[in-house]
Amino acid sequence: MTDTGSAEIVALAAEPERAADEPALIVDVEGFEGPLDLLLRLAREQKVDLAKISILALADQYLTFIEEARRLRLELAADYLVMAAWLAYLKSRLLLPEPPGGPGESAADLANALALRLQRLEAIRLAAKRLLERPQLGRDVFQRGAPEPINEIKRPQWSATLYDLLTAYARERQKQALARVRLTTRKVWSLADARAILERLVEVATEWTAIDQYLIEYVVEPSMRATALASSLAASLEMAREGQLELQQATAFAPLYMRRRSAPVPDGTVGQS
Amino acid sequence: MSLAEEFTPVEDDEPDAQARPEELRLLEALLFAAGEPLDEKALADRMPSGTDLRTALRRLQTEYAPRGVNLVRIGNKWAFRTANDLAWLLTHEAIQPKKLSRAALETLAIIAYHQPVTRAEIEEIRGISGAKGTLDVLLEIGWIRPRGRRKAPGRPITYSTNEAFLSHFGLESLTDLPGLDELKGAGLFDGSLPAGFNVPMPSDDPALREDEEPLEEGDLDLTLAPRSDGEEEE
Amino acid sequence: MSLAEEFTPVEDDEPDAQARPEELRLLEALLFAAGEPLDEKALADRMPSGTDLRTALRRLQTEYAPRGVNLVRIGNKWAFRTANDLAWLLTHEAIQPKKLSRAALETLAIIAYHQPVTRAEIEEIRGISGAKGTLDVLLEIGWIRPRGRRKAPGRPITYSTNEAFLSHFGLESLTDLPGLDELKGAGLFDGSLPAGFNVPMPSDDPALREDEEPLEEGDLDLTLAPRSDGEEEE
Repeated sequence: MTDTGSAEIVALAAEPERAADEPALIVDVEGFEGPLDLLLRLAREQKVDLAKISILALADQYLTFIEEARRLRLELAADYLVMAAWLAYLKSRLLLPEPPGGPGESAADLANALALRLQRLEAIRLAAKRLLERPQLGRDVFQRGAPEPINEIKRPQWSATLYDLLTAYARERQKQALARVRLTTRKVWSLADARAILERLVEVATEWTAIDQYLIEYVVEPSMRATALASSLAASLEMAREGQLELQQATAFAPLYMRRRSAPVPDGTVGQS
Repeated sequence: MSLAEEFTPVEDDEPDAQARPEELRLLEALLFAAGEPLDEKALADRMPSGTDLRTALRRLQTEYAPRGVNLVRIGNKWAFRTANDLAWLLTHEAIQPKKLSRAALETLAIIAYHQPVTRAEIEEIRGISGAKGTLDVLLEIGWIRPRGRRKAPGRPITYSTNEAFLSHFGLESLTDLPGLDELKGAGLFDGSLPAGFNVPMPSDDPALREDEEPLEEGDLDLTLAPRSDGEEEE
Repeated sequence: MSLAEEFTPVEDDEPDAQARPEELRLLEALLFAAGEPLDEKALADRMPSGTDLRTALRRLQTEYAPRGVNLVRIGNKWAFRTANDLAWLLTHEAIQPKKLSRAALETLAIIAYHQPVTRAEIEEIRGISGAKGTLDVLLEIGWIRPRGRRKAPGRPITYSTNEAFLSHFGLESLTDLPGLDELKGAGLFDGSLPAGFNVPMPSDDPALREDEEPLEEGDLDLTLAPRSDGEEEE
């Protein structure tokens, strides 16, 4: 705050050299921070302690300023006009004799409250100034220019729960258990398998031979016997039909004998049942 | 070839070096390495258990007091800073600070000395409306924070300064605010202020006061929203 | 309120402070505030004329040598750095939540129930080869251990779970793992189990079984070798 209030007013008054119908300026952008600021600067003109200031004189100065601004067709922010109205009211109260036991605060109380507000604003401005005079970081004092960053070591924390573990186990075992059942059902002698084996067998079976004996030699697992027998019987019937071998069985469930047929016979001698 | 190559630390120069507790080495390493002030909890967490942090910090502060680098306290945090008197030397490092408008500076001072304080209270002290733009500027710089809501009609947000403010102005705590005692002594901070405003001492104690209630979710977003340029007061 | 409030630097602690040349203060402030190491020319330019930089740097280096922060020369430049032996202080362990892969979880479950179990046995139960990567993951996490070798062709390593496993899953002992009926009761198995399906009663008896023999020296190194990522099953 280098300029005095009156200097500001002069500057303001001198500034708008323009046609009267041009848009007016807003006073507070011209350097005043609101009506209290303006009052504070006007108060400085009185050159006394703010506590002893004449509020009446101050109100007069303020109202004069407002009138001047109006005469210059300056547009004033609402805050200034509200203050003007309030000061005009205060002035009238101060000039008139106080009605005894009148309502509300006395005019002197109101004037004191205004003086206190001005002092408070001045005090906070002083505080702001002193704050600004302190050594400031990055201007007067400095922090470490090249801080050394903290190395982050990431330590994984595994989130698996017992439930996850058990679910995984059951899922895995169940999957394999079912897969194995499917695997065993596939373990059958196909007709092709049986026939391939029989074709090799008949090479050596020039005499009547019990087919079971051969098969058991080949089929290690007892569980495979049924499928092996069934498939080889079907295959042997097929081969007998083609005239490659002869079959014979004494009774039902008796051993089934077969032998290689030495020469083709027109009439098949398929074994008697 | 540098002059430094021949350097070998001279042991007999510092006879007390052996007697210096290891804690001080750890503390100075931590505080030197950090770019930001470290709070006492963070320091304690990193120090060996059983360390008397109070004593160690005090001794370190004393050791560094006459040096070109000082250990300073900022609120509840600690940091090394260059000594106050060496600004002239460090002009290379100085960054041109953004000049704060008078409105912003006054608003900051009001928040600092009167906190917690609402926007209406700031406007009352300054005798002018339109503090919103200024508050947004200060929020953006990061020196103030919305801390709660006043239990009053309209539930206005209360503001206080934060640690970045203390750090920037080199204040250990709010009680170090310049002129606080005089201002308080002059009775200016507890005159005819609105009800609930007669604050005996500025405080950034995070605990809300009786006349405050916590911010709700979304309040922060609201107050930190990018300010509209039209409202900016510079 | 902070413990620091009562701190006032104790002056008589450092009787030599007065005798310390001002150059040292300036140098330490310059080197502290600089964003990068400073060479001797830069330092000389900024120090008052007539400074004996050699002597000052040497004395500063000596002073800081036993401290947590050292003055070091990097190339032809100088900078403060935290002491090498305090690197541990500047590391921070961040906990990173991680999810175990399905393969790892299944393998772990099989080891838990079927231990001691070899890799080939795990692969047979899972019906998938390539358990090595998964085993390495589990060894790295530290939930399983190689405990011996199976007396069988190839002498494969047998694996079991360890205490860290029990601790993580909140088990007092392996016998706390639920059996088939409990697993069924919990709905983890559906009804379509073949006859004769069973779940072993796991045991973590450390004594080797009859078909196991102890690990030899060097076995552990082998099994803990860093896994190749290509083999990992995730």
